[in-house]
Amino acid sequence: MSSQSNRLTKGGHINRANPLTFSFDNKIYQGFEGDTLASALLANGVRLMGRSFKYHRARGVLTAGSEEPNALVELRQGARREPNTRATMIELFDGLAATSQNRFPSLSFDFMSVNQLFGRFLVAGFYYKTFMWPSSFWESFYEKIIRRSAGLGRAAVESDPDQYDHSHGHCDVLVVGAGPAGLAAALSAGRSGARVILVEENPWLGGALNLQNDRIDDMPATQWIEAVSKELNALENVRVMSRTVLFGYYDGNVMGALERVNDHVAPPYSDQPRQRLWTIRAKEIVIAAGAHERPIVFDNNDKPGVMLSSAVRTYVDRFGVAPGKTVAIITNNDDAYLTAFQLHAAGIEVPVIADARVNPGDLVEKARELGIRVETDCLPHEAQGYLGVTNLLLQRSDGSLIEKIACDCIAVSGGYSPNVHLVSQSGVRPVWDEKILGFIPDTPIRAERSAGACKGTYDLAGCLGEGHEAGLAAAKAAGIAVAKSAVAPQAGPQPQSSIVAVWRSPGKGKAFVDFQNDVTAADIDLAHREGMVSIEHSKRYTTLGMATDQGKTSNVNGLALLARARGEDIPTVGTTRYRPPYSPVAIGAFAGHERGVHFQPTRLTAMHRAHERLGAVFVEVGQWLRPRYYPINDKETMTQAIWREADMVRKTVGMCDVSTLGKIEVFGPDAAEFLNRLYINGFAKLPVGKARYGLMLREDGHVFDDGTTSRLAEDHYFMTTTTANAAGVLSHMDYCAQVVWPELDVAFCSATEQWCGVAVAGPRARDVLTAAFDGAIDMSNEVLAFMGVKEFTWNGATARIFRISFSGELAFEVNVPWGYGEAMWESIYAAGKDFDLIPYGTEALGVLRIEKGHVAGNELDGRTTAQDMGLGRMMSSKKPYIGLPLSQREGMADEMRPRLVGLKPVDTKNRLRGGAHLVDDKNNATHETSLGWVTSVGDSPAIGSWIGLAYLKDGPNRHGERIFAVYPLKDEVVEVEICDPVFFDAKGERLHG
Amino acid sequence: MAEFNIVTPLSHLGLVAGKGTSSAGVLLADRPGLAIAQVFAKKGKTAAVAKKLGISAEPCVATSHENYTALPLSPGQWMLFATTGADGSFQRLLEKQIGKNGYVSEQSHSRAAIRISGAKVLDVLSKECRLDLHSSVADVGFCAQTTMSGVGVLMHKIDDSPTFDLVVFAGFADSFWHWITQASAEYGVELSRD
Amino acid sequence: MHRIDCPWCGVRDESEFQYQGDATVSRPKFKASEEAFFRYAYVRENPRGWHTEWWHHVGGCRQWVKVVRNTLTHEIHVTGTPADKLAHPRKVKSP
Amino acid sequence: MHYSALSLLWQGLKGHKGWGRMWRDPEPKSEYDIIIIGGGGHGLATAYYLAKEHGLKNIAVVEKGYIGGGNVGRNTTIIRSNYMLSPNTHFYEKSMQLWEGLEREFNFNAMVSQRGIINLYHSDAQRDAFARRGNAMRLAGIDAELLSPEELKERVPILDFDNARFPIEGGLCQPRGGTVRHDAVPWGYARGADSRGVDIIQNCEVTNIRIEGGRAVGIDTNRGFIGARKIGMAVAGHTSHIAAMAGIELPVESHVLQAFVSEGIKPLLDTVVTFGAGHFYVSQSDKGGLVFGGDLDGYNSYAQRGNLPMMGHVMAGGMAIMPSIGRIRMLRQWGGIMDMSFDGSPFICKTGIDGLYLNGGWCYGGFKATPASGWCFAHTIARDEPHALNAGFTIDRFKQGRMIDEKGVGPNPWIQ
Ligand SMILES: Cc1cc2nc3c(=O)[nH]c(=O)nc-3n(C[C@H](O)[C@H](O)[C@H](O)COP(=O)(O)OP(=O)(O)OC[C@H]3O[C@@H](n4cnc5c(N)ncnc54)[C@H](O)[C@@H]3O)c2cc1C
Ligand SMILES: NC(=O)c1ccc[n+]([C@@H]2O[C@H](COP(=O)([O-])OP(=O)(O)OC[C@H]3O[C@@H](n4cnc5c(N)ncnc54)[C@H](O)[C@@H]3O)[C@@H](O)[C@H]2O)c1
Ligand SMILES: Cc1cc2nc3c(=O)[nH]c(=O)nc-3n(C[C@H](O)[C@H](O)[C@H](O)COP(=O)(O)O)c2cc1C
Ligand SMILES: [Zn+2]
Repeated sequence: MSSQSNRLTKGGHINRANPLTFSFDNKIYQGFEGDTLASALLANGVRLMGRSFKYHRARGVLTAGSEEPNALVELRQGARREPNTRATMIELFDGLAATSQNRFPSLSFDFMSVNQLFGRFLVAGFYYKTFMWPSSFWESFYEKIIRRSAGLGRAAVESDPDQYDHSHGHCDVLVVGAGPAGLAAALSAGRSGARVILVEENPWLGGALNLQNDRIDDMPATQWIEAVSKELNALENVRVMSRTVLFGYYDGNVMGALERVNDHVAPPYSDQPRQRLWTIRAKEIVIAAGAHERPIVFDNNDKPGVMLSSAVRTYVDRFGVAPGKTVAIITNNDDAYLTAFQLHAAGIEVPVIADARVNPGDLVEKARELGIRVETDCLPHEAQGYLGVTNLLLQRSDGSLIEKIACDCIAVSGGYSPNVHLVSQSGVRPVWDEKILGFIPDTPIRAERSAGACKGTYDLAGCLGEGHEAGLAAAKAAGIAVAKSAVAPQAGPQPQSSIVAVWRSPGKGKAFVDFQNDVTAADIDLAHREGMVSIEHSKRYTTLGMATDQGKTSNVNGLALLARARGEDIPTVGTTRYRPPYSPVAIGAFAGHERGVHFQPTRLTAMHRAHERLGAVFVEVGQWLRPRYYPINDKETMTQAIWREADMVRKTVGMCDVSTLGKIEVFGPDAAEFLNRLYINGFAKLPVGKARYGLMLREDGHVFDDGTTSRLAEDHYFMTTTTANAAGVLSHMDYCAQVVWPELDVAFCSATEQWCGVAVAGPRARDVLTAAFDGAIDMSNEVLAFMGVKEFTWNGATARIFRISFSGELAFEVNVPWGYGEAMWESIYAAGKDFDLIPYGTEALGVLRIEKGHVAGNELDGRTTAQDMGLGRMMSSKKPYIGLPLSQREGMADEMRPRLVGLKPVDTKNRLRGGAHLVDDKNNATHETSLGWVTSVGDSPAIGSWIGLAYLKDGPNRHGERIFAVYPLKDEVVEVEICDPVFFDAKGERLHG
Repeated sequence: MAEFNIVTPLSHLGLVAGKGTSSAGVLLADRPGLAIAQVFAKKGKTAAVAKKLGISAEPCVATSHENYTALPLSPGQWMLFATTGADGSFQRLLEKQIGKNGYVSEQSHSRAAIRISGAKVLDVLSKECRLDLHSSVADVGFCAQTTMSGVGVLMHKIDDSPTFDLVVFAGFADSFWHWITQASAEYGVELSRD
Repeated sequence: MHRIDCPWCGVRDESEFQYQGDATVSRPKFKASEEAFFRYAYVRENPRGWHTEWWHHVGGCRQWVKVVRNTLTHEIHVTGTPADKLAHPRKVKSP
Repeated sequence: MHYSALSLLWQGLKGHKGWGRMWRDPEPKSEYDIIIIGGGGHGLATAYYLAKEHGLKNIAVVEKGYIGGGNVGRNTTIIRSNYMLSPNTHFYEKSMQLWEGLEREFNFNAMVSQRGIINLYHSDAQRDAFARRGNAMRLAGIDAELLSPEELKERVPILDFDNARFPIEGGLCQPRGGTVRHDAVPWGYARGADSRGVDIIQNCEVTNIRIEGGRAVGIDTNRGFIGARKIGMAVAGHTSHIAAMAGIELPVESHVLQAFVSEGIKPLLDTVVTFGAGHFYVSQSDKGGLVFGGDLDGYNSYAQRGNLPMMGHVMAGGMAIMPSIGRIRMLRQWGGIMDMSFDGSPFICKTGIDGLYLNGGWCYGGFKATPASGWCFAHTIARDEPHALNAGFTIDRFKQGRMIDEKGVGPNPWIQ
């Protein structure tokens, strides 16, 4: 175990009493509670943490936050392996294991770093110009290589074992970021009584304030942070969420947030989710997201050891880590001076502050007083070193070299870019502020306001004041009565920092703009030369800003370089589009608990448990589970079971759960008229106590749905729909009743789950039911003729019996209230023992209905008309109805459209397949000669062969002819005879039995 | 005939009655056997029906009587709940009460009712409920139809502790129960039957 | 994410609703010509800007809600019942 | 400049100083023989084929923003020709064949990657519906295969066969389907068109189409009037808006379709998988990002951006069949505007106005059509009559009741 060689002896918000053991690339290290992986590695003197995307250059950590482009690792192992995890955001826990990525065989020796040698060829857009010779080599060879060397970490291949959750938030004021501006905003809004949610990405509050030695309200900054967080936590109307990032600003003033509930501890997290995805609806939003420091573009500026100045300060201050023994500083603004002072205070050597400004101001004196050397009008030329910085070369702005400084860390500040990411997502345009050399948000277009550094305000007093005002304004806008007397937290004034533009420090080497994607200054020039003049073209051609950090530290430098190439100013060039997420979000978090079998809810019928007891094999029908078939033992195959079930229905009797059919109760004096307008056939004259099969069209004339509807009373109908269209039909009825014919007095509601149903079909159906219901109802032809409906009482429950048949047998459907379903099933099943009753599933149901030529889902594919189905005669000529006018269009009324027929194989040993096409000449089977297709097939016991339904051009006029069913996917051709779609008992004698 | 057995959507879970004294953050109770009926007013008869039944026709405001609770569903439509009468007698009673002013659809068997209470109620509900259930917005008596975990839910705030009744379609009861017990697990959950 | 003010239920998330298209077309009387029905089914407004449209509150009260919404900004100006006549906030420029 | 191994080597050694512009940035002339409105894939391809196949000169493409900034630059890059209904079947196969020769044709590597596309099915009924389509393809000479669960497991090991809400029964695969680098398509066509003299005019928004005596005579733009003898509209999501400038009503609505890309990861998925029942599809880009797509947002919109609910739906769809992707992070979401026609099929046709031609109604599937669309549209404009391949893509098919509705949902784009 190596010692923490770069750990400072004191300082930092770490718990030295709690050492933690972790590993990186299988090497064991120690850190402390409160560390991040990045800080702990630095503490152990590890600078090399990753390899870049294209050139596989050695990279160390650049930042101390979520904007990190370089230090990406694979965190955890096995099914929990998480690629591309920013070491700066990984809170250390005991036993943490991380692995470097995008390198082979090891981080310090990476074969792919030969890419650097070819670097001169691998410039922006190189792949568009190459890999074309010979052309067949692209997929077989080049692409494989590109893909393998691209990508970053490796994803897990096993199912993610962790849980994720969702949550929904509501507030008056949502505050983004808990820096000084955000804290002040939360405080003023919270004190005024508004419901506030304060969200902070980091585990701690305070933002950049943690790095400042200023005093607020006469307290040291860190003490003030503590006091404020205590007060906020005590306010009942305020919710403080740390370790939570707001990743997207959406319509309706809704923000998406990701809470890292358990990412900072070792798994598993019993019963708790790993992460929680929040949808927060805010009346008003205060954005106080701070600013990101950006690097300076100079030769080899990507060497491990080159870090942002604020990051260096963070490592020293928050983590008690020396990022280097000797830290040279380069800057174009005041920020790096604070870093120098901090380093100095921690006893770390600062050989030089190289300041690009000619006249930096007062801080120079202060630095020199401390004995720190300051060079003005001084720029970096090159960072040197192999796997990490060893030297820094300095130059004047004219390109003349000054000297070589030995150092193992370079702290860089190229100024700050206000974090306008979220606000830009809302549609606000970022506008250039020449004073700070950064983009700030234009006027809000949503219920939102920015405060603090994200708006370009960099002095502490300003941030506090703006935050305070924004909190009050937001609360007020949310309708809260705000006290006028509230005062903002006070801080002393700070000097205005000046800044000078250094977009590219002169040099001829590789100078990186976008670190992760290896976009150099030269790439941007090249893209421009090739015509990529628009910033969006430049981005796409060079991939600037397209890496996992989305260019947080690189975009402004990049577009400034493009502006230089175009000879135009930065605002003319503009920014690329900001898009969610602000920082990448795990896919699992979006899915939440909707995974695996819980992807969608499952709907069960009242008799589900009875089916389970009978060993049913279930099938998904929409959200329902229905019995597909009931194998009698382990040996019976599905095919055998289906055949047996269908056979038994015809021979004796079968029972089937038909509860999933949509059921709608329709009431009202105008119910009859209403149904008349919905169905193509008449329902107004349907006698009470009778059922009728009905067909509905869509407005465009195609068939929508079918089902039997019964009249229970003058003003009360009971409608059924197909399982698939139950919801659609109800919505359609809502539309018709509320929008189209509001004058009709009609009311309806779903009764699908109030009633469950069993179909009992077969020659012994009546016998079984008589026994099952103990004679509670007379089912004789005289009392209950075909299409009759009766109500009766069974064990105290209202039951309804319908003399309808889908199978063509003597059949009844009995509906009872849900709670009686299982009992009814059991009663019928028990009564059936004496009559050889079998339960049958959807498959046998399918065979039986095909034998009778009844259309179902397969025939109702949204492109068919009533005529196509052979149901044209049902279209009433006595009344208008939905779909009639447009069904008369020439192409829909065309007699030559494929229409419903039956098919039988000429050789009865052959099977038929759904999806086969029909042709006259098997030797001339083409797309053009296809005359139709097979919709449904079944192995029919009654017919003794496979049978099928099909749509065939001019089919009804071709009964008796022989054609071919071709299925090229399996190279099958079957000769078939065209027949009437009703294969069995064409006269319907059994039905009336 | 085998012993006659009326099931309710969650009866297969074998939950037992009675609240325990555990420190669970969430208490979930199946409320089987309620009488439920959907009442419709004929055109222009909303006020008449409301008056006959003594219930509010205002959106989102439940009316609780000694014998039944009425939750308005949409203009001229309510769902009514009673502890007895699931055999259809509640529906018939209501039919009689409103006379020619409207219609009543028997729905006693169509739904499962789940009562949720305990200190962490809002934490659990906010996982899937998109509505703002803060007491400043949703007072006692608040009721709404919404969607949770992909399932349509009719919810009703019973008391200030707070306690909510969640009513879902019978076919979805299993799925919904699975979700809500899972969602409650992290807070400690106690399951029972009313 | 749209937040739609259902006249019955109050403000609800988009996910509870099913969008149902242009609300400025209304179904012709049964006696109307095939052409009228053709226009009803196939000719709709597709403006860049304010659009009057149907959102069916299937996940709530099941009412059809008329919504005036901007197709460029997704701002919702006003909502109402089918009987309400809703105006756009400004005159839309004809394209 | 021609791209070759030699030019690449030479430029590499010279520091890439000699690469010239891929397309010029000309000022618009006062008049062109043909103006194509819309610098997307279809518009640029049309100009390219007009010049190349029909030998026409004096052509301009006008683009309101930057070329390729529309749907061609924001789509999920899937190409396939697995259509069931004529004339789609032959048209998309023509496109596939053009893709297959594209690199040689315009000396630009568009990274056409025939990685295969697999449509999963979960029931026998779905299988039969796919079989109908697959058989229709095979009858048209197009490749299609039905994959068994075993074959699927082999091809896509991260699919979950054990714990899925809708168990996977198999898939319909088109091996020649795949992906193409989206940005390379407009750039390649632009480079090819430019080198044949086509003026590509960016930042030029068409505000009006001038019609005189029943003839289109030119366009008004933010850069002034530009005369033309023939005008082709190829503006995808803005089709009905542009057509309205000429007084043409179209059965088209504009809807947003979103796409999502994950952080780059090492190769995980080497084919395109679509999970229709979960409204989800995915492929992996050459850069390593998983590129995801789903359904339309489902309401008329011109807001070119994504939203939260759809991101949730699509990711849940992904987790439903590939539960190992849970820890991969979503990097970016965006949207594009679809010109949803009322049967899901396109228009490439003449309009009632002389000299004005329509290309549109591409819905969410027009990227794969780009080469054939340009090719057919060029033919239609140059010859003033459609090619047999696009003869069915007319506007009046709706009046005639001869819709080409692959999905069968009728004129309701939001449920397509
Ligand atoms: C998220 C998403 C995923 C998709 N996935 C796929 C897929 O996987 N496979 C597939 O085949 N298809 C896919 N598509 C569809 C496909 O991208 C489009 O159908 C196709 O690109 C449209 O043709 P285009 O390239 O010409 O359109 P565009 O690129 O949109 O070109 C139209 C151009 O017209 C310009 N324009 C508009 N108005 C004017 C005006 N007034 N003046 C001047 N110029 C104007 C626009 O700026 C635009 O550049 C997807 C689309 C999206 C958005
Ligand atoms: N010296 C300089 O030149 C300089 C420049 C800029 C800022 N500053 C200092 O920085 C401070 C700025 O204060 P402030 O409050 O505006 O910003 P801040 O940087 O202190 O705080 C912003 C906070 O927002 C959080 N955040 C950002 N995006 C987020 C998101 N999407 N979700 C959740 N959290 C998010 C960050 O983690 C951070 O904690 C002041 O103290 C100022 O003096 C100094
Ligand atoms: C196939 C494909 C892959 C993409 N990969 C990335 C990516 O790796 N990183 C990234 O930032 N954006 C990626 N994008 C998204 C683009 O950055 C951009 O969002 C998209 O082209 C839409 O443009 P807009 O966001 O500027 O409107 C990709 C886009 C497509 C179409
Ligand atoms: Zn509502």
